[in-house]
Amino acid sequence: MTVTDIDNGLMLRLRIEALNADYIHCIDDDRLEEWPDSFTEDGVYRVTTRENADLNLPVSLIYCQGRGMFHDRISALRTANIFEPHTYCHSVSALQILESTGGVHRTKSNFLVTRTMSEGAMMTFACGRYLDTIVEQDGALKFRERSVILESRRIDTLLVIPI
Amino acid sequence: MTVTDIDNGLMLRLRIEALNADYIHCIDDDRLEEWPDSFTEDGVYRVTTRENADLNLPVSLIYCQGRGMFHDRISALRTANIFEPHTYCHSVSALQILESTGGVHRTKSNFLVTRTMSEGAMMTFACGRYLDTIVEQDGALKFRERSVILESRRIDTLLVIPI
Amino acid sequence: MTVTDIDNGLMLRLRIEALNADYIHCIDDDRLEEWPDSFTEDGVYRVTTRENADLNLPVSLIYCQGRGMFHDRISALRTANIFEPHTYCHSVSALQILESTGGVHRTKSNFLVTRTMSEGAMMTFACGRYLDTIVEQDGALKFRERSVILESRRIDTLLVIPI
Amino acid sequence: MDTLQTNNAPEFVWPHDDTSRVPYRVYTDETLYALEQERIFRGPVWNYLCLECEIPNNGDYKTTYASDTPIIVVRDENGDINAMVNRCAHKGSLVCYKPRGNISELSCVYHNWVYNLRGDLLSVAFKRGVGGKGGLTDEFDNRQHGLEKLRVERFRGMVFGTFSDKTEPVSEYLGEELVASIDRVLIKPVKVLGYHSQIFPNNWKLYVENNKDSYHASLLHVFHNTFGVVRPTMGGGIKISDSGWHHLSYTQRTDIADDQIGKEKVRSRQDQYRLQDTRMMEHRLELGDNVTNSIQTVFPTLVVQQILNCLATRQLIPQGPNQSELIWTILGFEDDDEDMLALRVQANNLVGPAGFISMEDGAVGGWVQRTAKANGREMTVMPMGGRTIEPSEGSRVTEAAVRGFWKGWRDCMGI
Amino acid sequence: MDTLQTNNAPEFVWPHDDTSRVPYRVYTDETLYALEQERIFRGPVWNYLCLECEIPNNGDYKTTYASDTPIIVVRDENGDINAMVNRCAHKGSLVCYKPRGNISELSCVYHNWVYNLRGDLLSVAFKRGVGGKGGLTDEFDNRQHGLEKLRVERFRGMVFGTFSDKTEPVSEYLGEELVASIDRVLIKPVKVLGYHSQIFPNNWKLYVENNKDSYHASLLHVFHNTFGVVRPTMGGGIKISDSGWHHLSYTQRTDIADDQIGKEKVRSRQDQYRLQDTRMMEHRLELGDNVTNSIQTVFPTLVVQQILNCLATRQLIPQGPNQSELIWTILGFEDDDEDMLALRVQANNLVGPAGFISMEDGAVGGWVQRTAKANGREMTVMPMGGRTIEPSEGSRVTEAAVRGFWKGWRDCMGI
Amino acid sequence: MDTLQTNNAPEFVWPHDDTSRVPYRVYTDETLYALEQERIFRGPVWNYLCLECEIPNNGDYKTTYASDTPIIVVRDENGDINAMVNRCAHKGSLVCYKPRGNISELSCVYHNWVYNLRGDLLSVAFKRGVGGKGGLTDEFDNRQHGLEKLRVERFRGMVFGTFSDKTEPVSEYLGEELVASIDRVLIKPVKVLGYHSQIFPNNWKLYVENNKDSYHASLLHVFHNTFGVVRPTMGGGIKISDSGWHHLSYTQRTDIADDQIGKEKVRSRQDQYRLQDTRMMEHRLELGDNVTNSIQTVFPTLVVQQILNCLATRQLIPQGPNQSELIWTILGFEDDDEDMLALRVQANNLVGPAGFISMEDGAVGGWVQRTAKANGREMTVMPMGGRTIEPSEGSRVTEAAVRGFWKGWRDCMGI
Ligand code: FES
Ligand code: FES
Ligand code: FES
Ligand SMILES: [Fe+3]
Ligand SMILES: [Fe+3]
Ligand SMILES: [Fe+3]
Repeated sequence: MTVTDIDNGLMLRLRIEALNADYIHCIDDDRLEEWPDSFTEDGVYRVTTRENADLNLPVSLIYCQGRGMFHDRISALRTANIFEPHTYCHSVSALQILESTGGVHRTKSNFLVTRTMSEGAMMTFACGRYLDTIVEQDGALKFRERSVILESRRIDTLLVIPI
Repeated sequence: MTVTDIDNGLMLRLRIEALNADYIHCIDDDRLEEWPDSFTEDGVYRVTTRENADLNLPVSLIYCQGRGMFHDRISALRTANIFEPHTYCHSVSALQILESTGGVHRTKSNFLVTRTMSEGAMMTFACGRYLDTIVEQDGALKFRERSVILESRRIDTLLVIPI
Repeated sequence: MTVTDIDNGLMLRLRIEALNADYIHCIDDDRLEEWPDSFTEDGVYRVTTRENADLNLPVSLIYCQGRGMFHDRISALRTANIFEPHTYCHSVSALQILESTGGVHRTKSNFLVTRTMSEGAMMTFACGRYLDTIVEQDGALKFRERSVILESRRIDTLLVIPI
Repeated sequence: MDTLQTNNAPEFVWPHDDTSRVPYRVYTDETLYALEQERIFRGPVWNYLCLECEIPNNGDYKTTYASDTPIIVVRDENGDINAMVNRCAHKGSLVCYKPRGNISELSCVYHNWVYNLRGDLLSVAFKRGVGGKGGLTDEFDNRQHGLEKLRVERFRGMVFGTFSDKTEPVSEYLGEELVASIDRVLIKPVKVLGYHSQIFPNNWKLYVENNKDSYHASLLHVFHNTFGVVRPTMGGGIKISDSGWHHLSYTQRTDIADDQIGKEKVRSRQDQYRLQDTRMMEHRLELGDNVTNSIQTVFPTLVVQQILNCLATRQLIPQGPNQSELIWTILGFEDDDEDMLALRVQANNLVGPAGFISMEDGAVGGWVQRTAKANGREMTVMPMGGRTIEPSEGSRVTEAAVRGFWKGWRDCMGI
Repeated sequence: MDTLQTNNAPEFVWPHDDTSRVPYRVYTDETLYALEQERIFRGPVWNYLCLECEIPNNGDYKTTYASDTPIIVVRDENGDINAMVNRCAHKGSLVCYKPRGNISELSCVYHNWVYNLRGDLLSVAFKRGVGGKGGLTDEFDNRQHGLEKLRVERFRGMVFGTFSDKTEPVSEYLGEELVASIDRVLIKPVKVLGYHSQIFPNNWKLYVENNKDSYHASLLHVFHNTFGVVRPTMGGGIKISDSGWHHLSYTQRTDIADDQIGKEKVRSRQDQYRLQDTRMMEHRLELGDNVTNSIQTVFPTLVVQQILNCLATRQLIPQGPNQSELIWTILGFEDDDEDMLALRVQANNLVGPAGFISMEDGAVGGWVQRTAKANGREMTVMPMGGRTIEPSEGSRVTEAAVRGFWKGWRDCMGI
Repeated sequence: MDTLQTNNAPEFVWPHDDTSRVPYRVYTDETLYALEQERIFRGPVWNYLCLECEIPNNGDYKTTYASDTPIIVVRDENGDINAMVNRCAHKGSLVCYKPRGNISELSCVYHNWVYNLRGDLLSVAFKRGVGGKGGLTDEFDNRQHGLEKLRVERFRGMVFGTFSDKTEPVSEYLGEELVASIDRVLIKPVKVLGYHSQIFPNNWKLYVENNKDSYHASLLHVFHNTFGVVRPTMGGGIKISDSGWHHLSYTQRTDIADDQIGKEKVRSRQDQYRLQDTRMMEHRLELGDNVTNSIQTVFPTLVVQQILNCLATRQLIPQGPNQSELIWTILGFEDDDEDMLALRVQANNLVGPAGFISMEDGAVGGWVQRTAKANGREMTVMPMGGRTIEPSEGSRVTEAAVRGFWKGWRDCMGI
């Protein structure tokens, strides 16, 4: 591996960290309508638990495949579903690039979501791993798949804002 | 945008992450007398809440403008104010470079502060965003302005150590 | 300091972040048998508290010196010790490179560990600093010493999985 | 007189002549909660424990709870399923501290007392002491020191346990209509497709009422009403067991014309609201009828659910007066093909903690709990469909099943 | 006999012949807390709810609390301000689950019952059922099922609510001196400049005592004493309403000579301590006098504050015996110019959760709560200024106002 | 009749004729916990406070707790060690809010009342008021307003405090055997090598029982049994003070042959299990005998520990019925050389929150607490070694010391 290869690998780290940052702030800033744009047209987003993953159980808490379903998650949140207003604050770290070939990058990172209710109550709402497949698209990076693996199977009250 | 531009942008990420790391450890290590040095002479530091920011309300929890007020915050903490000893442990992540022109960089990142009291009680004390204006000064980066936007309006007991 | 020096320093940041990511995921993924590989053969791992560190007290919660003791920590956890199953989710951030000479790097970063019990109870289990001495070894980075300084002296129930 | 009686009934008298009004105090009172442990969960009820298919092999076990009481369900060497309290008879350690596993005997780590898979004490470590010193005296009789056992019954692949000798067989307990309705849903051998858990910041009874509350479904849930899963104008109705304890509420695709209702504007009917991708609303009629939604509730804390092709059991675990945990076990049939599995994966976006339909039931419970603190003497009112506990054919606009739940609560609590 | 009476007075007798001693138990006892809900916050007191300027337009609402009771304050279509308990009359859901908004009616999401902005029940969803089945019986009378209403009074731009018919009008409740003193501070129309909240790990009464405790101000707070905001040697005094329930403590720039005090060394007087930037200590005399500090307390849980140019209301919300939340509403005058606004932004470094002065009041409450657990029978002592509840002109070195608070507490609690 | 009596004994009668059975209720009951505060920790017991070497210089202080009661231990200007409740006699603020320090007087930040290092009130701020107004009346007598004092005794470098006049001197309290055994461990002046704290999610008595439970050591802890620190076949035994309150359990390297035991298979004996690095199992015989393990328990909440070369005091702090904190103070001798220090650093991998041996005692307590909730009327059984409270030479396979603890508990509680 040449120095340049290393550099490129390291540069890729930075670009993926930037992608994660964009992803997270669009959620935490409540710009949810932009959330689908981090994914490819046919992208997959699922939220499941470590328990289900370990037991190879197929059903997720959230499963979106394709722009339509991403859009529907947000439109339902905006117009159909009832819940107490709250916001997320994401921490993300420990980015690991598992594989990177032909412009397809398989990566893993850890997240921690602190939820704040409108009256001010804060709690650690979720933590776990992002397992991602990221692809190059017109010079930008997009998620072809993001699997959110929650450490705990317990969800406090409900899950409506994507993680 | 050339590869070099990209690289420069990515290099800037790293320099800002280093700046954030220096900022945080000076607080978490209780080297608070060095805290003002992360700012320009006429720098601004304010701590407010997401609620106040959303409602465009001007009053902050902490407002420092210029070295004198930074110094006074620390001298009061050291000699005047009464509170139970405690320390912070910051997590910072999701750095986003919003704009970068002419050596002035507008950035955003997320923080999470865990507070530990001298007897050992730990809690998630605060989380939210850093909204920063960073400038080049003699080859180093300094905060011209750091706005701390707390997710929750609730402060447990009191806020005395800067975030 | 030339631009290249800067770049090299920044590149080092990225390599150390990658090292931290590998370290953390091997723990969080429960691949603990690989944990010793992040250290040099004669590496040192210790977990102590900020209180003990501030008072210069020598005894740690965990003290491993040399591969044998690293191995024993894991074999005991796997076969000897009794505890309720749980997992960690690490956040790591604020990497600071304190010194870097002759391929020996002294660094500091912050961590936050969220513990999840098998029934789903989550808590902030620990937070604090990593104080590391990292060396180059056949083109890779290894910990010659990792000192984990816990902010709180309080450990909930027990500490068995390394931090 | 039991000197350890912690649960002496509080000076609490039901404030109303029927169960159409409920005092808020029942949702927050510590003493009532302690009494519920004794008179409901350790009383004459069947507690849902797990599914047979979760412990398929001899030696397989799973831990669960009957509210505060930790329980082991285990399949013994004869293939029988036994349940016992997960508390060592010696000094009370959890015997099984892992959620599932396969074992040949139950051995407690604290002092190595060993039980068989029926809960009988097999051996006490060092019972003869050391060098003739210490150990047990002759008066000690293993037979008096087994794990506390539950009476177990299997029903349609589900495993139930009770602490009382008086509890009648499950099928009698449920009554004909519930049996028939559960048969309809669990028509074939099932397999587990996933688990979820939801922590409700509210008393368990608020969630149970929500399940029995056929009135709310089309009013709270936009997805129910707007996309025609449960609509007031759709056919169906509710049935209630003779005891009043259990109920089922079902909805059919057949529309019953009713202008007056068509006219009534409610938030939950948003005709202009559309999905871009309707795959998750797809419904394969797999149960031989056109029922879109069939909710079976079994007193005290079980729900057997069919919503379109979303099948599940929901086990509620009360955890103190102010919290409860809901365990969702998402089901499919053993013989599901790939397409059916894919359809269920899609459809399950509707249920669970993030379900477009079910998430809202998570929200309201906590809101009631918050107001319940305000003045425990005031009462809820349940006037829909009168004050009685009657089934209702063709309409779900009644609170009869909720009133039935409160009858069951009073029957058990003796209040 | 109310069978739901949860709040029967505990076997608690005031242990002293006056209120110069208080048993620590009052800060930790669950039963006393429940009784406070009933006899104080839902009793003959005025609860501060919000400011008129926070709901300027018809339809504007804001949610708040009277301790544990959630409340809606709303401006109706006539511009009148009404307050009601934020609990649906049906099954008790929160009616408003967002902190603020603008609405034309109050509609509950759970079953779509709808109320007008006065809290009267307008409609019940599906009240005629479906196809003649279900729905309400004729006995149901909307008028008996409105939201629980509070009696509301506006005073100097503040909105107060009470649950009792007996509470006298606000101005009588406050008494002449408090009215005059509040007039002085709220001299012009105000606007909100910011909100803060502080969670105290202590009983609400400890914070109220702190506010009434004119003795501590110059002893705990270095900024008060060192920079001459509140100094024992400065003029002023305290006034107490005839009821003893309310008080005001004020300080003037005029120094009253007093060698003896000049000599007394206290930690809080650090003459060598200097600020590098004194902008935040600047004081524009905007209220027509030279009063640097004027604290008005209204029983039970309101403070109206002037500290230099920092104006605020502080609303305390008891949240169980061991926690309370303080809501700071930072004020300016509608006609503030840019400079005045800038000055207030600077000055507010002195108050709020991070205020150089006020932060310390946050610290001490938790410390007392921790020691209160130790032995609930022991008592605090308040000997300063004797044992009576008398105003004191020229000196704030008295605990009379705190003793007055305890009189109010005993008046309400009947203890 | 004390009208503030919060702690009136609950209607609780010991359900058994001896202490070989304990009802689970004692681990969860709030009322019993409150009673323990009064009758045990503020009763006729010696509470361990700290070590003399932690406050070596005049003016050095350290804060600690006797369960819920915060305490200051301070060395005064004469070198005497005094202890007082860390609660200001005025309004109850913590007087010392930092864990350690050096002071010449105790001054409370809230209102600047000042006490000497014996706890006597020296001065009240502004006691003459201002300009003759306010301040104290003549009836106020400083001597009646000091800090609450504990009676202090030093023993072998440890500092103990009691609230009762009746508590006999420490050496009598302990009895000859405990004195001798503590002498053996604290044979020379010690120094602190480190502090740890462990939060147990369980009642304090479960951890105390664990310490007295000589039966579990070789059964729960693989490291004890497999590596021959504590093995049933090793010599030693247990001793119990005449009062039954205190005990010591010790193990010697000498093997006592016993085939029967050799044969008994237990999980904790894993002969195939090996360490790659055995440095931490090294044992320097520094106490003049071949004892590998000697655990001294002092009623109610102190352990003095020798495990190989790991010396420590363990102070347990009950924090409500469902939580307790264990403070480990890891010790060495003042005259330790470099090698000895290095050895202790290695050896301490065995103890503390992450100790290969001790971590497991952290796990089991929480498990019992969880099952204790299930049915408070049921009882643990302690049949090993009969039902009496007798020492046992040559065998640790007895629960006599645990039964002795319960005798002590009943003696104090009057139950
Ligand atoms: S507690 Fe189970 S063997 Fe002792
Ligand atoms: S609870 Fe409000 S309408 Fe039913
Ligand atoms: S509380 Fe200590 S001086 Fe007032
Ligand atoms: Fe529902
Ligand atoms: Fe104050
Ligand atoms: Fe042990």
